[in-house]
Amino acid sequence: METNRFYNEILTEHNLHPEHKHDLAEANLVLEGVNPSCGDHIYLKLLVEDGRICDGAFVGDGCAISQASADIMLDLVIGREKEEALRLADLFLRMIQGSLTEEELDGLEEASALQDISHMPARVKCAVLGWHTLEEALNGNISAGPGVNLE
Amino acid sequence: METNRFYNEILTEHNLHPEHKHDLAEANLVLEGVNPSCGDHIYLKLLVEDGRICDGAFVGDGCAISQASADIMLDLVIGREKEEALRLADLFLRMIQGSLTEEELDGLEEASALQDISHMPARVKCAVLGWHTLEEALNGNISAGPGVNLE
Amino acid sequence: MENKRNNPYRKDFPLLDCDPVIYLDNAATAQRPGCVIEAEKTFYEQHNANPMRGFYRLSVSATEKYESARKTVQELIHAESPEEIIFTRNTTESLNLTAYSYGLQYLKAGDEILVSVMEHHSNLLPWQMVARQTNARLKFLECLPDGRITEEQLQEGFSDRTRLVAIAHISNVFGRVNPIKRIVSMARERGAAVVLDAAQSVPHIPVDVKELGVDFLAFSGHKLLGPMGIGVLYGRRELLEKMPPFLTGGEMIQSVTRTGAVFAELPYKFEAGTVNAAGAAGLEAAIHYMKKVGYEEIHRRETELTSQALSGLKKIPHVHVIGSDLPEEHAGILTFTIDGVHPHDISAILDGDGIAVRAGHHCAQPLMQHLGISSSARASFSFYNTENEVSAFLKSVEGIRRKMGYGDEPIL
Amino acid sequence: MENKRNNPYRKDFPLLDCDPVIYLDNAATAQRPGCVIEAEKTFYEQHNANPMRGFYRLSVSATEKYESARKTVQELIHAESPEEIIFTRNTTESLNLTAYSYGLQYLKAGDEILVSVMEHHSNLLPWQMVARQTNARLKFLECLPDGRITEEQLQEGFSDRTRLVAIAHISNVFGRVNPIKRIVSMARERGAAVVLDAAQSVPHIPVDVKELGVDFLAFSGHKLLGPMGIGVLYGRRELLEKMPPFLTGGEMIQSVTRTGAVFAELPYKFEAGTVNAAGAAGLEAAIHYMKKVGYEEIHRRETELTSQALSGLKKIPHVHVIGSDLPEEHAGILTFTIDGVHPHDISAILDGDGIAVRAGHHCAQPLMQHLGISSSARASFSFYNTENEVSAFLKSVEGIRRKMGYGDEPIL
Ligand SMILES: Cc1ncc(COP(=O)(O)O)c(C=O)c1O
Ligand SMILES: Cc1ncc(COP(=O)(O)O)c(C=O)c1O
Repeated sequence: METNRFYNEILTEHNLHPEHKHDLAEANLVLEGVNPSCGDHIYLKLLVEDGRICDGAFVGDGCAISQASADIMLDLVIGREKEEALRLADLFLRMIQGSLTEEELDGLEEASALQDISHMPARVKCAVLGWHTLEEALNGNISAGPGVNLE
Repeated sequence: METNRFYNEILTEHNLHPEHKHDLAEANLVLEGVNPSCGDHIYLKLLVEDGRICDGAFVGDGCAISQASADIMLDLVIGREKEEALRLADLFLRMIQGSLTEEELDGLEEASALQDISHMPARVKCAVLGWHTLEEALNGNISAGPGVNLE
Repeated sequence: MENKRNNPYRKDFPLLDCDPVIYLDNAATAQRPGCVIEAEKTFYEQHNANPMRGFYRLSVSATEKYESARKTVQELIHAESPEEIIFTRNTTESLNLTAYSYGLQYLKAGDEILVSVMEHHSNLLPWQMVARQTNARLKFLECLPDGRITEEQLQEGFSDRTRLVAIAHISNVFGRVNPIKRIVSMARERGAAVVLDAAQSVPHIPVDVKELGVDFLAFSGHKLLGPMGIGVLYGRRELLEKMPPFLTGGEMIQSVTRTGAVFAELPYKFEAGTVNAAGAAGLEAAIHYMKKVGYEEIHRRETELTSQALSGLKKIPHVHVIGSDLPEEHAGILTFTIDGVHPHDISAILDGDGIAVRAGHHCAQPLMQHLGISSSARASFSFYNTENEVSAFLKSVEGIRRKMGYGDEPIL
Repeated sequence: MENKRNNPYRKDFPLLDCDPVIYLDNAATAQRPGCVIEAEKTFYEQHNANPMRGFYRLSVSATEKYESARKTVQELIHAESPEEIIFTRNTTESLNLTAYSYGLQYLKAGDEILVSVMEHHSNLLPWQMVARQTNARLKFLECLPDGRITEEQLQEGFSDRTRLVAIAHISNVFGRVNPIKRIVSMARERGAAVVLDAAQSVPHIPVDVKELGVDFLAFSGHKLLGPMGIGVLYGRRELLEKMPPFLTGGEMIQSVTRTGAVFAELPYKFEAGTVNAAGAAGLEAAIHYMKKVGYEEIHRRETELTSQALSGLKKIPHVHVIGSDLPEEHAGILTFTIDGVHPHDISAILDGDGIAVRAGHHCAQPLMQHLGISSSARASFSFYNTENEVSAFLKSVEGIRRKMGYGDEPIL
């Protein structure tokens, strides 16, 4: 059954033991992301210096997919340049739409574990919550979009 | 076609040349009857003395069935005792419900020309407008029922 | 002469196909093609679940069906986005929603609401209610006895205080297309919103909300070959976004506490409770069917039938047709009176000959009063009607006065 | 063990008959038996016309179908007369109608509206609106964590100023029957009206409005094996008669002028615009079907399935069922949580095994807050479900924590 493909080990591991799910006192960029339709929400907390994501964390509440996806994302983007993180976000969102090449997929590392979500329209929003919040935070587009507020 | 059965000569004659469709200055019992759903309405005007309908007339507006039926009714009840008129009204209403014997039908004279209305539920209200108004007027039940007002 | 056999659409309509009746009350409600009935059936047999809230596949598939219908409606009327399409029960509910959520909120004492005298009660009573509650003034846009609205009448109707115009795209009595673009431009000059009752236009002519420039537009599925119980309200996003919801309850919220609620995004904010997804699927099938026939073909056939009926009626003494002399200005609607015969009797005699037409005030009593009549008869044609049916209709009309006892009619 | 073949009702439901899914979301919307789908089809193929206003036979027959459905609903809930039955779109619209036409009219500043904390948003938001607009006070009737409402809580909730009580007959989370008779008697003492949300009760238990003594009662066709897009509001005639209409427009008037209208008699006063006669015909077929099965049989089967599911769930570690310990006090509804697993994941994993259950706040967020959870999963059983389906459900639930990476679950 396809559903069980995406509750795979990578996802459950990040859900049960999220490395980055904690507060981050020194964060200088904090944004709340909400999925109104299902109630998933996270606070994404980043420490961005000289265009580089020096550290990151999140707190929040929601299904395994939303929480694990945020954790995997932070694994991937911490230590990267802002532009590089945005490129990854773009890759991820395109993966979810099902339009990535195998090669591009590799660039997403563990995040590629979520690729089967594209078959589950009801859960897509869960998987992209972290990434959308990241994009908006980095683009400084933080007053846009309903349900997204600067803390 | 059944419809054409009830647009018979008696009905069209009473519709085109209603003998009793006029004002009646000396009336002492006047009641408006209305069919809200189709807009038919009449003012029934009676001169009742010592329990006897000495004279009667109507004015109004509506389909041939409502107007002819009122005219036929007045033909029948003018000159009768109140009780006798109420008995005829009862006969007529029962005819419309299809529950009269042949014998009883005879008592209704020309009014029996309307018996086929019972097959046309949408027009029943037209046929009984005059009779209902008569019943209510004679029973003094003139404040009851919406759409029925003493002039 | 065209008959049932060479009208190629006839066979698509199960009720007509077995010919119980010559159905000429299409402006009241259309007949449904088999594919519409089938689409509802398919929804129930293959996709039936409560849309929007389920995380399981059947609910996802019900949601997809529902949203696909929304997209189809959007494309039909050329709305900017599907979020501007709100599913309601019928035109009446769409107009009430607009009156409650826009009218009561944004109109105030001294403002003027301009409604035309030919409005259907559904586009009049809600504005009477708004006027009463807000102390705005309800003003009437007059029309000529044949349904035309003149430039002078427009100038009379509009004032500096006009804040909302409620008007039918096509009146259900005249069948004539109203000068909406002119009305919109006059409304724009005054910052007034335009509410278009498109119940009679969407079934007959292409409607483009952006080209027309209206703010709200309402129509019913059941007049558009679709099922009963589903209607549409289009609203410009900018307006819908600031309007408060109308009905409240399940599905239209983002979050609820004991004391208040945050409402959902468009279009869900305006769709409270379990939606009629099967109805939407049926409406989608109806729109696809209609598009396949094509507005041009619909117009051509309806005009032909109207032309035949109009010239026939004109030849019958004592018959008076309301509205334009040109068949193409009737959207298939011919409203008429016969001297000395009450419209209810007209309808009953036609019914005796197996012909269904409407008689009464057509939910437009102020217009009847304006025209100096209390009621009228109305035959309304659809592309699935035939010349034979029109001939039978004319023949029956010819006999009516004779049947009512008038001596003046020759027996044909 | 009972399986598909020895559930005699299964074959009546086309969607279930081809087995695409184990459907356990019956409290959200039921599946429809073939006879319901057929009844709508028959309406469109044989009786389709706009009811109420036509003087021709097809319209008369459409009207008869529609009114026959009203009579069937009246008999089902034992209303005094068919005029007390108003067809709406769904429970939500029925409750909104009551809030707008009764609440806004008859409540005033200082009055108290008592709603239970377990209400569906559809029986809460309209009363929040009424409270806001009238300055009446919205007060909550509390309940125990298992859904019971104690006498103490009732005494707490009611006051001398209570003027309206809005309460579910059966909550869609607990499935327990609320003490309506006690509530009605307390309301009567204070002259307060009682609005009963019967969305979850009419499909499961006999409902008698006279015996209950409620003033208003609302339910949806689609939860009762009927079509989407049709709902019911029952109101006591005395109240309906004095209430102003809600939606206005065609069909609900007696006469209209430019400046005002005289409204039609009951029930038409509350049914504006073209009615959903096909939906009503479908609902009538659903009620006849349900009566043929019989409430007793429905209760017996649902209780058996609930009993199997409840005792199965209790054996699974980390699973917590909300509500009564007795299967017969659930109306087929089992709401549950699993430690450490988000309900959306529960639902998704069950979906992976072909099982449809609901997850989320069930349109009862204040209740979720009261229970200290943000959401939950809900399986709801109908008489057409089978023991095999419940077994598959239990098996799938048993595996959930393991699939989510917890090491504590034995593989069965
Ligand atoms: C208890 C209860 N009330 C009200 C509703 C609302 O019903 P509908 O969505 O059909 O309006 C539901 C179902 O969703 C319900 O379970
Ligand atoms: C012009 C016009 N407006 C509004 C309506 C009302 O439509 P509905 O009864 O479907 O709400 C109708 C049809 O009855 C109509 O012809």
